[in-house]
Order: sequence, then structure tokens, then C-alpha cells
Amino acid sequence: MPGASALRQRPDAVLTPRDATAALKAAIGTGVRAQDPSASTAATPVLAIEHVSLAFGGVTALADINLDVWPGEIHAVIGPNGAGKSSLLNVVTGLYQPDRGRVRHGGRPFAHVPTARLARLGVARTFQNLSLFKGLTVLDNIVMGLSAEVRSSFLGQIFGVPAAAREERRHRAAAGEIVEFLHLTEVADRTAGGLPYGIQKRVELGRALVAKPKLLLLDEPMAGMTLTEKRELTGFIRTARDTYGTSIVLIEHDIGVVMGLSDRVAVLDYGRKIADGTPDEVQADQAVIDAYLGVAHDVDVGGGI
Amino acid sequence: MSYLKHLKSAVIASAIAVGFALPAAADEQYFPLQSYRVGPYAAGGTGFFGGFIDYLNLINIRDGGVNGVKLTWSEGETQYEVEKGVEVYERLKNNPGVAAWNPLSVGIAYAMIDRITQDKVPLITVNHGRTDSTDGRVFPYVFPLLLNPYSETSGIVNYIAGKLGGQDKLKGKKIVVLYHGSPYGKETIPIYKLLADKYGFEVQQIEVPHPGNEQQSQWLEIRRAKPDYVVLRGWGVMNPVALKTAQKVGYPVDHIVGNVWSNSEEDVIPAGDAAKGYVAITTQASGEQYPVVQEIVKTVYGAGKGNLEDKKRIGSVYHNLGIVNGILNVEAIRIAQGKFGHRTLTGDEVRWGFEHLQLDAKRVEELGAKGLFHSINVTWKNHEGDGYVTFQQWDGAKWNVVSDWIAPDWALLRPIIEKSAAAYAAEKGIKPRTSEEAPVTTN
Amino acid sequence: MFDYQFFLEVLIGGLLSGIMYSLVALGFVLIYKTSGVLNFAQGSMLLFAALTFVSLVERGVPFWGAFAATLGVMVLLGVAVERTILRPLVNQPPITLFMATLGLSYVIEGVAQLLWGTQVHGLDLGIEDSPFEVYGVLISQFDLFAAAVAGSLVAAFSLFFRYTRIGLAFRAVADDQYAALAVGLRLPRVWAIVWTAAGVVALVAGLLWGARLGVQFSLSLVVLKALPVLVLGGFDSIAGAIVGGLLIGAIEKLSEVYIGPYFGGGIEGWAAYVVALGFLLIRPAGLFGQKLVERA
Amino acid sequence: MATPVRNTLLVTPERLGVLLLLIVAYGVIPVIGTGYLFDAILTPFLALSLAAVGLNILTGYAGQVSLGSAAFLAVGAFAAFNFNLRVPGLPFVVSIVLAGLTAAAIGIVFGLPSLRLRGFYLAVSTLAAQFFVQWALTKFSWFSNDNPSGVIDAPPLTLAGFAFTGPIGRYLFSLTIVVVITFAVTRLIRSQTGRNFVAVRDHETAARVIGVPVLGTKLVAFGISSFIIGVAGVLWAFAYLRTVETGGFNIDRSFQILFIIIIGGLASLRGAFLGAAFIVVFPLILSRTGAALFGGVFDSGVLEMSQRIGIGALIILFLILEPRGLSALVDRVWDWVRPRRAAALGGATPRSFFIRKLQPKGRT
Repeated sequence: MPGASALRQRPDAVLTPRDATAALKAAIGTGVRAQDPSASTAATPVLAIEHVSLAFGGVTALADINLDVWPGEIHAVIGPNGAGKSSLLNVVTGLYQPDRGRVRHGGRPFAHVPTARLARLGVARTFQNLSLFKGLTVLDNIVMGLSAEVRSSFLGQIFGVPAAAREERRHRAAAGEIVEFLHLTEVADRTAGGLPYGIQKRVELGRALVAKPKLLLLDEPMAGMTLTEKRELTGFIRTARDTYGTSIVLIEHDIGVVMGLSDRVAVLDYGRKIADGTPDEVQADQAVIDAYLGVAHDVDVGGGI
Repeated sequence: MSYLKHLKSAVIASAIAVGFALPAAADEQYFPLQSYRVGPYAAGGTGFFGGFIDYLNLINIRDGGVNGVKLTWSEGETQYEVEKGVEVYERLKNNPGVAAWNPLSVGIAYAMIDRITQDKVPLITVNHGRTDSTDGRVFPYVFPLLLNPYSETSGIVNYIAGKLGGQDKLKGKKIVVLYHGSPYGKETIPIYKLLADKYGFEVQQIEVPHPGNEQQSQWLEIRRAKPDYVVLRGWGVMNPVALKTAQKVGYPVDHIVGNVWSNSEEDVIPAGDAAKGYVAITTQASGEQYPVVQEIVKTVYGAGKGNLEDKKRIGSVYHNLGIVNGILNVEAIRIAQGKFGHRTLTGDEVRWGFEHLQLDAKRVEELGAKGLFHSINVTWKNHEGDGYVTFQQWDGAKWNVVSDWIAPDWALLRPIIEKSAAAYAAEKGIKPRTSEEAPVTTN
Repeated sequence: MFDYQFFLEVLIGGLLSGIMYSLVALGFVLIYKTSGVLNFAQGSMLLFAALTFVSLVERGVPFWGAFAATLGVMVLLGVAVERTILRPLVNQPPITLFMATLGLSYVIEGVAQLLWGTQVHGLDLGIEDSPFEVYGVLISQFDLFAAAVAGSLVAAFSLFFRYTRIGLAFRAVADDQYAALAVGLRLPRVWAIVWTAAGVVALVAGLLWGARLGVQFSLSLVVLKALPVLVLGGFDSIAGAIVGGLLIGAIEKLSEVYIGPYFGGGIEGWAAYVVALGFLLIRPAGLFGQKLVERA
Repeated sequence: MATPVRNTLLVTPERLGVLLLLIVAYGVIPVIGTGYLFDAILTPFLALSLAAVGLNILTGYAGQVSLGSAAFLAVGAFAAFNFNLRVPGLPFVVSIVLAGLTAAAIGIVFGLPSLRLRGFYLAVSTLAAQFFVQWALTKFSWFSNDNPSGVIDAPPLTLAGFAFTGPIGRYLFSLTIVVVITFAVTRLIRSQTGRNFVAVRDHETAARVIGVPVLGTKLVAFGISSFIIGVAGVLWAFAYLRTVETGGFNIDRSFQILFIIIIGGLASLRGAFLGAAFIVVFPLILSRTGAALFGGVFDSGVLEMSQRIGIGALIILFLILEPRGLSALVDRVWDWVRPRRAAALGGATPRSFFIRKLQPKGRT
């Protein structure tokens, strides 16, 4: 792991300004994190992908991928369209079963990750295409992020037994905090389906964050956003990591965002991992330049809409 | 049917809808008709209600009503659906001078039993309906006139016995009953078993799932069973398909005997040549040679007031059933008028008329219906009236009567009916009448 | 002792009935493939076609004249449906379109009966329906004829879709509507053609079924026989409709004869559904479905 | 706390409207209504509304299309009859609850295919329930107390010792049950379970990832929906028709209920009532005006046929003009009256089977 500790020392990227709240929270977060980098390295990775291969009817999507994500780390995965990035996330979340290899969540190995238990394993994700529950309000969408913690039965909910009512209040309060954090107060009571794209993306982040996951998987969270929206979202992501100590796997086409935000960057090409290191290392890697960076500028167009 | 008539009933209906009740118009007896001229059973509905209306028209035009009391009616379309029938009932029941209800639908009839009993208006279910309503002690207002399903079963078995050369010849024979997969179809299962035990023939009863447009497997079973006769207790599209499929498996069509719901032109025409030679039970012969039908042709259709759009259907099975039904209703009113006076009668008074509806062969002939139907003898206990049945054979173009009038074995069936009626009375907490003297509500 | 001859007879009878189901299912498949909608009006179209045909014949129009005229009517109907229903409802969810086809079935049934009356008609296609025996097994001539017609119809459609431009467009739309639109295919035209094709299928199925049942209102109920075929064979597979029909026909008859008696008979109505469902639970992709394709 | 202000208000226009409706339904209509209004219009309207509320939970909220609703109506009706008949002294309310539970159990069984199937495949497979239930109820005469005709008669309606007789009684009985269940449903759809329904409908994968028990949610939806439809079946059979025969619970009835929720508006309780009103009342109006205007010109068959065409055409027209249903139409009118509410009502169009077809195929 040559890059890991080196990365820790790297100052915050200058790319995006942060607002006051975020700065405050970041200060707390970085403080905790920066104190003992060696402790982090000693711990098990939050996510370990071990020799994962996946093919669809003869077409290789992933070939012998290995990837570790350490606590508190923002780890980007980049690559041209069709390189296998989304397939990788789908393997990690159990939507696909790999043909070979294992995925470890917090040290527990899975040949096929049980999607239904993902949230209880402390994993949350967003999707490339919008995956909000369009018929629910913004607040309700975010409350849904706590689904895995619901204990009350539907009868309890209908008849409003105290435990169910308490649970509902607790979850609403937690969602309320996220709403404030993501500056969604204005739209909290509106139906998600009718909101602008950028806001929906933010709501989706909120839904993933509300459970304070150990590992957050973001699949092209910036796709189709304006520059301002991207900056804003970058700030949110970083703050989230800093506040909750969440490890983040980020799939993103915008190289500027990736390089500024990530601690480490893995590069996929035709299902193989061709590089994994600090942004600087990756940017200097000849294989990456050949395979990917040369075409980077036209990848971003309409990527994930 | 005049425009004014319609307008009037519309006005009445809307008046009732907003909560007014018009006073009874003088000297009119009203028939609310839950007809069905659309939907899967429209052919039967247009024929039956056409015949009924034609007869009412005949009475109005020829006789100026029943002893001067005009007959009126209005129709509500039900499409043979129970809830539409109920809606029509609720809509039309407050019209003045309701004589009787004639839904020609088992489902609608059932939904109405409670209602008409409460409203004290007779419910006529000619040739169909609830078998145990034959017991007038428990069902004072329900009249399954001429033929209930049990009598039909007995009549069919008696006919087959006749063909074989006597009831003793039934012994050791095999009869398959092919029945429609519905409560209607299943109703006679125990009666066939009973008769099989009594006469010593073997009966196999095979169900055809609704709607019955596929009967390959059933007929292959029949082919394997090699029965002497097949009884078709069908309904709608099931009948022609049965005849077609019988032909396909090589079963002789003249050994198939249809029940009362498998006996119309609509049941055989679609089967084409496969139906030639098919025999079916009926309570009323078809054809237009009977005087009363001729009078309808002359008087009603001659005046351009005929109800059937297609004049070729005059004298068809359903049309003649409608006419017979008209005769029975009108005569019940006439008989009741004899007791209560020549005026608009209450439903309860008409009920009294039905309970004394006794038309012997002579009276039937006077009515111009000799040969059309045999006779009827309704009493307060017996609401069916011991109708005789006959059998008709389809020759590819029309039905021809091929048997005498046959009497079902009423005495054998009566105890079963009474038992069923008693169970109903117990379930509903009804105290059966013990004499004719039921309280008659008059105006 | 097991009666093999009887078994064979039931089996063959079932397969031949099954072909008749396939014929109805085919109309569903054509429309589902291109517009993603379960066209519940298929039954009414069948009724309408048969009723129009038989009414023309009864009014003295010769067989092929009536056939051509009915064909013309079905083409008009197809175009009209595209104009008045599909086009305004483009981009609406499948369930909305489904309900629209239910509404359409009301309209077609109403128009059919208004035009031609509610009488039942016999329909004689001039095919002898007396059975002949092969080694003691009865086979219906009419059923063989129907099977031959159904077979040629499927063959004709397969050739049409494989070798004509319109067929290519059809397959493109079936594959991916969005992409087809993107490359400039005119969806309305494809839809109109497909509905017309479904109308033709309805006519042929209507005549064959009409000859069996008589031409009457209940004719529209034959769609209920086609639905389990669709579940089993896949809503979007022509081959599935054929094989599914054969399977359902055979299973239905065999289960009625051999399992039915244990339940008191009459299980045909739902046995086909249960078999189709059971099959899907084991193999969710259906007979001819592809891997990972969700049945949606 | 970002809890929206609107929810905490005790008096909202909506609540006021509902209160007003209840006052009219309980206080005014029983006084001014006629027997025809109760027995032929309001009671069937209430029963169908309740069935539509039930189906809306399954189809509108949870996104699982069912064409088998009539089967659950039948199960409810026959179960209530049998509980009432076979357990002496059982209060009728308990019979109703048990009938609902029976329907729910059967609904869950027939909901099992939903774990593997979607869209039209699921829709068609629910027909299995339709045909099986109808067959079983006809086949086994025990269900109809061995009545030779397979038709059963309604027991008297009692609620807490009070017997509801007569048109008004039956109406009030139905109304009370509908109000109680609808109130419970409003609570349900605002609860976590209600959100789960919408989540499964709108994005099943996302729902699974965040820990929504997808399979359980679908089965709960089938169960609750069938429970309510079963109770609606009790009302249909015992308060409205007062007789029960299997023939009335056919596929056309299932379609009718589906029509109600589509026309009323999916995922809208108000829509269920609006749709039921439309389906019950509209054909009557059409039929009455038709008969009044053209009764002399055409025979009643022609009129009925024309009405059938009219209803069909109207349904299509309606789907074209307002695919989100009467409920959305009411919202539009409301917005027009109260413009400032407009912003709060976004497009709540459900996803997947319910949203438009043209979508790029993503790789996720």
C-alpha cells in the first residue's frame, strides 16, 4: 500500500471552496482522521475486492480485479465507458454475482454479496441513473435511507403504537438533519420526481448518507451537472467523509473532480485494472495516459443521463 | 313502444329518483322488464322479452287490456349481470301498479328473492330459478312456473326411457351428463344420481368449465365411456361447441339430449350440420303455426308494433317462451281480477292470481295455445304448476316436435324440494304457511 | 392398465387445440413486441372480424370477396387505432395503454353488434369435420386444417419480418423503441402496420374459431385461452406463442383427463395458468426469453 | 427539524373537506336520500370504492398489477358467510375481519409469483387466482352450505349489537366500514410500510440496496390489499346484492375495479372514490339520458350498444386527456382556484411499469 499514507498527508484539494458548515464539520472530521494515520493502515479495509471476474455471455466485464478501500478514504474508479465500473459496483452490492473472486465487506467475505443485507453491513450506494422514489417527498426519500433500521410492523405503524411512533420520529429527525446538511430544506416537502436533476442527485446522496454508512458507493454522482452544482456536491461528499468517517468509492467521468477529491484513483480499461494510486501517480502513469486520458474530454458528454 | 311511453317512464323514473312518488295511474298494470339485449346472452334476451312484449301488445291492441286494464311496461337493460338487474329493480319497483317481475336470469332472480318478498310482488322464473321455490309455503312470492330444474331432469330421463322402450329398459344403460361448470350446471347432479339409483342406470357427470369453448377432453372421455345417451346441460356457447366436438369424436348427435337452456336456435345454428338430429327438451313448442302466434303476427306485427327486429325469429324457442310467459302473466292477472275486481291490482293480489293459475287443456286451447304448451296447475303449495314437457329435434333449419307431452315424476321430487325449502326456511327464520290463507295486502 | 391409445388421442387433440390458442396468442405478440402493450382488444377484434365476414357472406357476398372486404375493414381499424389511441397515448405507461385497449374492446364490441346485430351465426368454411382414424386414434380434419393455416400464417409472418424493410423496422422497434426512434424510424407507421397485421391474425383466428364456436359474442372470450400461452411462451416471442400454445393445449387436455377426476373435473380453466406459472418459477426467462431479461 | 409545516397543521383544506364530506354522508344524505339512491347507487359505490382502495394499495402504491381482484371479493363474501354460519354467536364484525384475513391469506399465496414476475406477466398470472377461486367456490358446495344452486343469502348486518336494516341501514353500515378502513389506510400509506410500497414500485433495486425488505413488502401489499378487497366483497354481497353467487365475481368485475383506480388516479385514495363514482354513476346517467332522448327512435338494444361504445370511447378519451386520473384533474381545478398551491404538486408519476415507455436503457 504505497499510496495510502502518502495520501493522508495530502492537503485538501484547492478545487472547491467550502461553505461554513462544511468547513466546521470538516475541521472536526480531519482532526480525528489526521491524528493517527498508522492506525488506519493497520485496520482491515472497509471493502476488499479480491480477484473478481465477471463475463456476460462471453464478453468480459471484469477480469481479476483487486481493490482495497480503507477507512475514511475516497477511492475513485475511473475508466472509459464500458470499462466495467458500474459492473464493479454491482458486484460489490450483490446485484451481479461474480464468476470468480470474492468481495469482503468489513472483512467478511462474500462470493455473492447479499443485497438485502447491504445496509446492515454499513454500505450505501447511489445509481448512475436517477434512482429516487419519485412518488415520495424529498424528506420521505431520505427517511427511506434508514429502512434497514426499521423494527416496527405495519400493524404497529397503522395503530401508532408508541415504539413505532418513536421510531418514526427518530428517523424523521435524522432525515431532517441530512435535509439541512444538504440544503434541501426548501424542497423537503416536495415530491422528488418533479425536482430538477441536480437536486434529485443531491437527494439521492442524502438517502445514502442518512444511515451514516461505513462505505458509500457513488456511481457518477456529478453526471449531467453544471459546474456550480458539481462544486457544491464535491463539498458535500468531502464533508460527509470528514464528518462521518465514511469511506467512499467514487465513479466519475469528470477528471478534474476526481483528481481534486480522491485520495486514490483506480483505473479500469476493458474490465482490467491498469492502475491504482494517488491522483498524481495515476496521472503520470503511461498506461493510463495511453488507454484513457487521451479520450477523457469526450467521455463526459451526457455520461449518465 | 312509443316515444311518449318512454318519455313517461323516464319522467317517472327521474321523479322517483328525486324522491317523489306519483299516484297510481288508473287501470294500468305495469311490468318492469329486466331485459338483456346486449352482451353474451342478447340472443335469448331479445327473443324472450320480444315474445313477452308482443303478447302484452296483443292483449292491449286486441282486447284493450285485461278487462279494460291496460298493460304497460318499461325495460331496463341488465346485460344478464346481477348488479345491473338489482339496479333496474330498485329503479323500476316504485312505478305504480307493478304486476310481477320476470327476469329470465337465475342470478338476478336470486338477488331479488329477499327484495320481492319484502315488497310483496311476485317473481316469475319460468323454466328456471330456484328449485325449492316450488314450495309455495316457504316462498310465497316466487314462481318457477312450468318447469323447475328437478322436473326437467325427471322429464329427460322419462324421455330416454321412452326411447328405450320403457322405464325398466333403463337398467344397465349408461348416461353421461355434460354440465356447465356453474351453480346452474351443478344443480341437478344429485337428481341424476337419485334417478340412476331408482332405475338402475349408470350415470357419469362431466363438467365443462365456463364458458365451454373447449371440450376436446370431455368428449374424448365420453367417447371412451361409450354411453347410450348424453344429456347436455349447457349454457351459451357451450352448446354448439358440444355438438361440434361430438361430431369430431364421432358421437351420434341424435343420442344427445339437450336441457331447457340448450334447446334454442341459438344453441344449434352455430354448430351447423353437426346439430342435425339433436334433440332437446322444451315446455313450449316452437313454430308459428299456433293461433296465438298467428294473431301476434297479424295484429301486432301487422300494426308495426312487433318487438322482434328480425321477423324470421317469430316462433323461435325463446320468442315462444316469451309468449307463453306472457300468457301465464296475463292469465294470472285475469284470475286475480276475478276475485279482486277489474282494476289495477297490487303485487300481492297478482300473487294470489298466480297461486290460482290453473289452465287446463281446454283453457289453453281457448287462448290459442293448443300444442304450444300443455297446461299448468299452480296452487299455493305448488308454485311450479306441474308443467308437461315435450322434445324437439333440430332438422338443420327448424325444430320439430318428436314426442308426446311427457310428465315428470313430481311425486318423487316433491320430498327433496320440501326438504331443501325447509332448510332455507330454517336458515332465514321463515315460518312456512300452513294454509292458502296467506294475508293478501290490497289497496 | 394404461390406455396408450387414449393417451395419444388426448395428446393429439390437445396439440391441435393448442395451435388454435397459438393463433390467438400470435396477435398479442405482434402488438406487444412493438408497442409493449398487452392488447386486450384482440378478442373483440377477432369477434369483429368474424362477425363482419359472416354477415357479408350471409348477405350473399362470395367467400373471397367477403374475406377481402373484411381484410380491408381490419386494415382501416388498425390505422384508426394507431391514429386515435396509440399516437395520442405515446409515452404513456403500459398500464394506461392496456386500459385503453380495454376501452377499445368496448367500442369494437359495441360497433360490431350495432352493425351486425346480436344474433349468433353459424360459419361453414367448407371443411369437413368428420374425424378419420389413424391406428385407432381419431384425428379431426378441421383441426388439421386449422393447424396448417396457423402454421402457414406464422411462416408468412416470419418471412415478412425477416426479408422486408417493414419487417426490419418492426424488429428494430421491437428491439429498442428508443433507438429505433433515434435512427429515424417512423413509429406511427410501424404501429399502424403491426395493428393491421394483428387485425389479419384476428380475422384468420376469428374464422377458424368462429367455425368451431359459431360467430357470437363469446368468441371474444377465446383470449382467455391465449393468456397462459403468452405467460409460458413470452409476450414477445412468436416462436414462444407457437410452442407455448402446443404445450398449453396438450397439458390442459392431459391434466383435465388424468388429474381432473381427482378434483371432480373442470380444472382446465386454471390448470393452464398454474402450469405456466410453475414453469416460470423454475425458469423465469420463459421458454425463449433471454438471460437476465426481467419480465416487465 | 425539517418536518414540513403543512403536516403539523391541525386544520388543512383537505381535512376540512373530508370532515365536511363525512358530515354530509352521515348527517344529510340519510335524511334526503331515497331507497333507490341507497340501494342502487350509494351502497355499490361504497363497496366498489373500498375494493378500489384495496387494489390501489397493491397496484397504485406498490406497483403490482392484479387482474384478480374479483377473486378476493368472492373469497371475502364466501368466508364471511361461512364464518357467520358455522361459528354460532360470532359477532358479524368478527366475521368480517376473519373474512378479510382469509382473503389476505389467499392473496399472499397468489402474490407469490410477484416475487419473480413483473408487469403484464404478473398481471396475467393473477388471473390464475381469478379462475381458481371461482372454480373452487363453485366446485365445493360446502362453501355455499350445500345449497343446490350454489347461491347464498346474506345474514343480517350487525355492528356492535346494532342491526342495520333497510336501505339506509345498509348504507350506514357500508359507510362506517369504508370510513374506518380508509382512515387506517391513510395512516398506512404515510407510514414506513407505505413508503416501502412506493419504494418498491419506483425503484426496486434501490429499495433493496437501502434495506427495504422487497419480497416482504410485496407480500404485505398483497395481503393488505386482499384484506380490504375481501371486506369490500362482504359489503358487495351482503349490503348490496344480499345474495352471493360466484358468477358475479368474474373477470369483468376485476377489470371494473382496475378501471376505477386508473380513471380515478393511481396511488390516490381520493382517486379510488372518484373513480368508483364515475364507474357507478356515469353509465346510469348515460343510459337514462339515452333512453329519455332517443327511446322512441331506437330500440333499447341499439341504445345499450351505443352506450357501450360511448363508455369505451370515453375511457380512451379520458386516458388521453388526463392519464393521471380524476384525482389529478381535481388537483388541477384546485390549483386553478388556489394558484399558490401549484408548486407543491410535482409530477408524482410512478416509475417502471407505470411510467412512460421511452427510456434509454441504462447499464445499471
